[in-house]
Amino acid sequence: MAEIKKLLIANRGEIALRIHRACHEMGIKTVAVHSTADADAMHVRLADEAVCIGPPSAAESYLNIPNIISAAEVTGADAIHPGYGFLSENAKFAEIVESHNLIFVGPKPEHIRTMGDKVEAKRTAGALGLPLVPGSDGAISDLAEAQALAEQIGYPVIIKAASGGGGRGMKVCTSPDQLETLMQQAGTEAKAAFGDATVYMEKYLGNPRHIEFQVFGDGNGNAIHLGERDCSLQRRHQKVLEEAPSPILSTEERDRMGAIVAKAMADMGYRGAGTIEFLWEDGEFYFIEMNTRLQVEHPVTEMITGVDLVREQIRVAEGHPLSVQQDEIEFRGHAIECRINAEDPRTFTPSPGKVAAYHVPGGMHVRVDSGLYAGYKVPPYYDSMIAKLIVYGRTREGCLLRLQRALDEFVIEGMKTTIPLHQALLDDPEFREGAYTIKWLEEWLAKQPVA
Amino acid sequence: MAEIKKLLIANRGEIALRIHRACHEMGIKTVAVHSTADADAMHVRLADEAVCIGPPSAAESYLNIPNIISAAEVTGADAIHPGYGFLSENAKFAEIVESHNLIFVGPKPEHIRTMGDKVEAKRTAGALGLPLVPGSDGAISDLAEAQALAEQIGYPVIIKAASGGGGRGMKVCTSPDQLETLMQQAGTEAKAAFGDATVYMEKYLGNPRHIEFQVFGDGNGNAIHLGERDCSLQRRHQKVLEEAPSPILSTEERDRMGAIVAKAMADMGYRGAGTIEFLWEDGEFYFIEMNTRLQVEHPVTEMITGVDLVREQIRVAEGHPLSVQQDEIEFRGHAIECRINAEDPRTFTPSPGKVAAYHVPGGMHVRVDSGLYAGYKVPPYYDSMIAKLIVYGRTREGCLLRLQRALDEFVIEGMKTTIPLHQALLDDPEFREGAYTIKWLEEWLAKQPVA
Amino acid sequence: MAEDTQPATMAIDIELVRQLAEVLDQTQLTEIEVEDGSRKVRVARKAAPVAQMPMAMPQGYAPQPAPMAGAPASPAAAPAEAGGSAPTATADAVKSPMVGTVYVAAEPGAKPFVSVGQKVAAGDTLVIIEAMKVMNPIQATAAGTVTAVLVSNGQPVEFDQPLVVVE
Amino acid sequence: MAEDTQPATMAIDIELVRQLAEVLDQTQLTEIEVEDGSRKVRVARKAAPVAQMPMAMPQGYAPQPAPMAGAPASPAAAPAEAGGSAPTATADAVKSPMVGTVYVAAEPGAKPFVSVGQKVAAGDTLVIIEAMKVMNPIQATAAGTVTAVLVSNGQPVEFDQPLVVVE
Repeated sequence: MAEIKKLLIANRGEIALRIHRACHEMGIKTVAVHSTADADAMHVRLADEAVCIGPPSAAESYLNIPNIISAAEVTGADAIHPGYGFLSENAKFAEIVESHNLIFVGPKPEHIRTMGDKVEAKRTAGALGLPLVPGSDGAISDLAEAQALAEQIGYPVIIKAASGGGGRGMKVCTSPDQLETLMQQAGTEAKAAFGDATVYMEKYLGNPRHIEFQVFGDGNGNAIHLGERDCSLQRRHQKVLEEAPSPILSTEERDRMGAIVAKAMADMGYRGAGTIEFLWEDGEFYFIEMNTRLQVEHPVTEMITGVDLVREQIRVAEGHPLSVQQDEIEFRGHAIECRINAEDPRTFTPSPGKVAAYHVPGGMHVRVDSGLYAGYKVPPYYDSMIAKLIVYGRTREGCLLRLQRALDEFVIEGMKTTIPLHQALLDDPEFREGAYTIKWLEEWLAKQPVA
Repeated sequence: MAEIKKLLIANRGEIALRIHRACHEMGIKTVAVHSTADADAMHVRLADEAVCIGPPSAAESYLNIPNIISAAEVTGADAIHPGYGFLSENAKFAEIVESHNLIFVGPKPEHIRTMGDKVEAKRTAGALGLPLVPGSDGAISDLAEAQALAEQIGYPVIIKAASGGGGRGMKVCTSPDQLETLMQQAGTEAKAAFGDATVYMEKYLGNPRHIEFQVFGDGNGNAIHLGERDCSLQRRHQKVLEEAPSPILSTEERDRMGAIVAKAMADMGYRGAGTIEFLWEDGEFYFIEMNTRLQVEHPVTEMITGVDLVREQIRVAEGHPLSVQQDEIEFRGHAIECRINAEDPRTFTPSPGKVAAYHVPGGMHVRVDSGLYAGYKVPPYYDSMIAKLIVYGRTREGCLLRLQRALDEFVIEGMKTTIPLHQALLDDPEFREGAYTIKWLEEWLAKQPVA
Repeated sequence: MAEDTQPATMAIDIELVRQLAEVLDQTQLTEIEVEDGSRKVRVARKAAPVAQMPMAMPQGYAPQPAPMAGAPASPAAAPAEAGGSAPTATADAVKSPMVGTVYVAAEPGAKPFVSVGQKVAAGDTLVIIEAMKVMNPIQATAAGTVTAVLVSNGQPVEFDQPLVVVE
Repeated sequence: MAEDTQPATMAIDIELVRQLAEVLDQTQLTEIEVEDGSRKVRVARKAAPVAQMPMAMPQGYAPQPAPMAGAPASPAAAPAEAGGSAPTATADAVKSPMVGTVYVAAEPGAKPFVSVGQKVAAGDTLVIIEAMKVMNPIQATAAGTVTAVLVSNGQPVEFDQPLVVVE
């Protein structure tokens, strides 16, 4: 069993602070590495040691593998936590870390690699028994074959260009009599757009939810799930607000799908934290992808299970078995996370700047994960997320009321933030009922009056 | 069932904010009443309505019953929550509130009155089956009688002047052969000091802990307990840091004593929140007093039970039954509260002033209850407590580590605070082991090097 | 708030104001106040971020506490008012010593106790405040002329709220 | 507030205001008030809180990040250094383009590549930085005289850390 005594945090912002906190709560010293733009960051100031690793450009700093490895070596760190984004899903980085006799707080490099490849990930997921979006395995050209397949997976189906993307060469077919025409049209469009008329067919999901399962493996064939998060509220594929549990999933469904994903991870020998993302429609789950890292929205899972996921990551990286068994995990209450971005709440124009005033909500069951402080300058070089507000309640209704009062107490001055967006969302009856899908937020935004 | 729609908060500081938050989380509007010195207080600014009720002097504002009642009338409030301190244990105030057809969020006036009278409280507690400090029921003069009693309650015993106080006329007797001499000395001293030689005898508690039980009754004969808090860390009878559960109480003892206090409250027909304070020594509990109100340290109980005590107070005041049954209450993990005062951490000289910078710790399981904000002026007229930091952990050890990192993140500039005192406490091995009594902190303070 | 014992115009040297403003602009100052006898000029400028800091509390987001109906401004709702436009009218006002409901006349429909322009003697009742069913007469502390009545009949008032200005 | 016993204009010495402003600017004061009989001048400046605010982070309580051993000061440990005492020595310094360990000589015991007072040509090796087992020579960018060597043998350095000053 390796014991981590000093851990290098290869990230920035709130997640770097989150990791720092977990380390200090475990008696582990921290090394913050940062770009010149982040010298004043809160986690840099709190860390036991800090090393500047490059200029503001992430490519030359937070993605600068040699400087990060060197920083670990000169400070005598024995482990590296990559956080999310940046190098967190870079299999080569994980390998380099391990080849320098440092502990990589994350999955085995081969699993990062497998799940990072869209085709390979889908194949692996299928082999592990995760439900995929049904469709043709590859190209489809024969009409009779297409008709039989469409019949089998059920209408509506979607015809997609094999070489395509961006909507061109895509046709949604709702009934058998349209199939021939639409296949021809899709092929023609695909040929024109991509020089390749090959098309394939998939079940069409018109209005799904995004539901993801948190999993944890010990790397030795044991794995658990920690329930799901509903992340359907998205704008341009960016999650805006997440909740756990999903307002629409029954206990039975959670247990059933949870068992499937946990078994898949056990079979795979997965190590550490992971998230398996699904689309969900009409009671069915369809695998999209797996993230082999901590997610931004992990705190909602922590709130309803009581399990500290970063601590667990570090323990597993040290070689400990999982600290909880599946039957010890109880889902209690409801949690919601609001991502607060330095953006105009209507136009979403980034609004970095200096924090003129900062006051976070307090009280029972309110958690704020943020590296902000009064006087801090939000640098313009990175992601616009500046804070996460996570609120817990015994019921979803209680959680919503608490969230409302917490948002009302939150003060960030000196820049525009998306706090008013979340306040407006909370006033919406459909949102309050949990009746939303991945398309809902953009439609809702389009309906909002321009301020 | 009465429904409270607008509640007047007859208090100030963090507890006023705590009540405001609970109200807003229940959809109840709030009325803040405040002295001229508190016009800028955070809860005043957050409340739906605010009424100035007097000058800084508490006697003319927060204790000004006519102005508080008038404020409720002119704002149309239908309930009053007294918080702690001020009018919270004033039976007459509770009666006046009720006579104005307002709901008093607190116990029945007769229970406030009974428990507010030392002699009456002890008598009632005894009648309800709570363990008292054993001793002579009244005066004792006959040596044989005294010897028999001392034998029965066990040495050491203490002889106290019936009319006395302040240590004079008090003698601790550790063995039978000293008894006669010490009784005579005590009587002589009592006569000289108070003009009355009458003495009585009690069991002597040399080095007890302060352990209190949180109770809740519905006023109709149903009552529960929510476990204990260990508040032994005191300076001049002021609690400094509280934890739940007590580091020394076993589950069996908790269940046994909890059942006794819950039954006592049920038999009494007690309504709302209450705290029964005991001294504890060598495995035995001895009743001291009952507080018929919310306590400062209530959040540690909330952290380990998940029950929102202020919400529960309001629900019971509305006439609802208790929201949880005894068998639904589970004690999970460990919680510690640090009271942060605007005081010099060594000399305890009050240090009110303007908050130059304010930054609260965030992250998992960290709660701050405070009315501070950057730019706020802490007025010199009231209690010096300016914030409560409450931290939860799955274990006491985990809680201590988290508390340490949270204290390290806490920034209050512009005045001296007791944060460094708590940091130093956390470094002490005896404290970390939970090996402390009500005398421990003052002895520990005396040993600290003068900065 | 018309006051008619004044000369036709205020004797204010606008050029002086301009000069002071210029000084303010050219220096790091945020405030200049000059006085000569009863004349006074004060020019001020909000220092950029400083003005924000004491306002660190919820402004845009949180509901401002509603001032009591009809009150000119509760201290809570307008903590930063002082120093803005001259609140001279309330400076000499008789203030409410309690929380309650104001009555400006002895009974509904009756003539008000006082009205603007009226001379009053010390001890004259200005208004009545009802608190806990008790009617409390609020009296003039000194003789003078009523220049403003700041409350209306039936209005709730808080402690220290200006009621009537007697000059 | 009407008083008509006054001269037509206020007798304010604008030069005095300017002088007071100057005093204020040159000192740590935030307010000056002078009075002479009924004349009064007050100048004020809001204390720049800006100097305090970036310090809002744990100072007394939190451990300051330890600067890398031997480094004059890491940016993290001394974010407010700039503007203090003149750090001119590092202004023209050749800075580290990477994180690693410095070697001032080609091998243990050998003569250092450069020492103070030595003339160097552009391209001359000043120090070597080892990063990930690779030895990276750090060269002078222009000819000049070495006026300071800011690192010692075996010392870890971070990105942008000043190494050698060539003037």
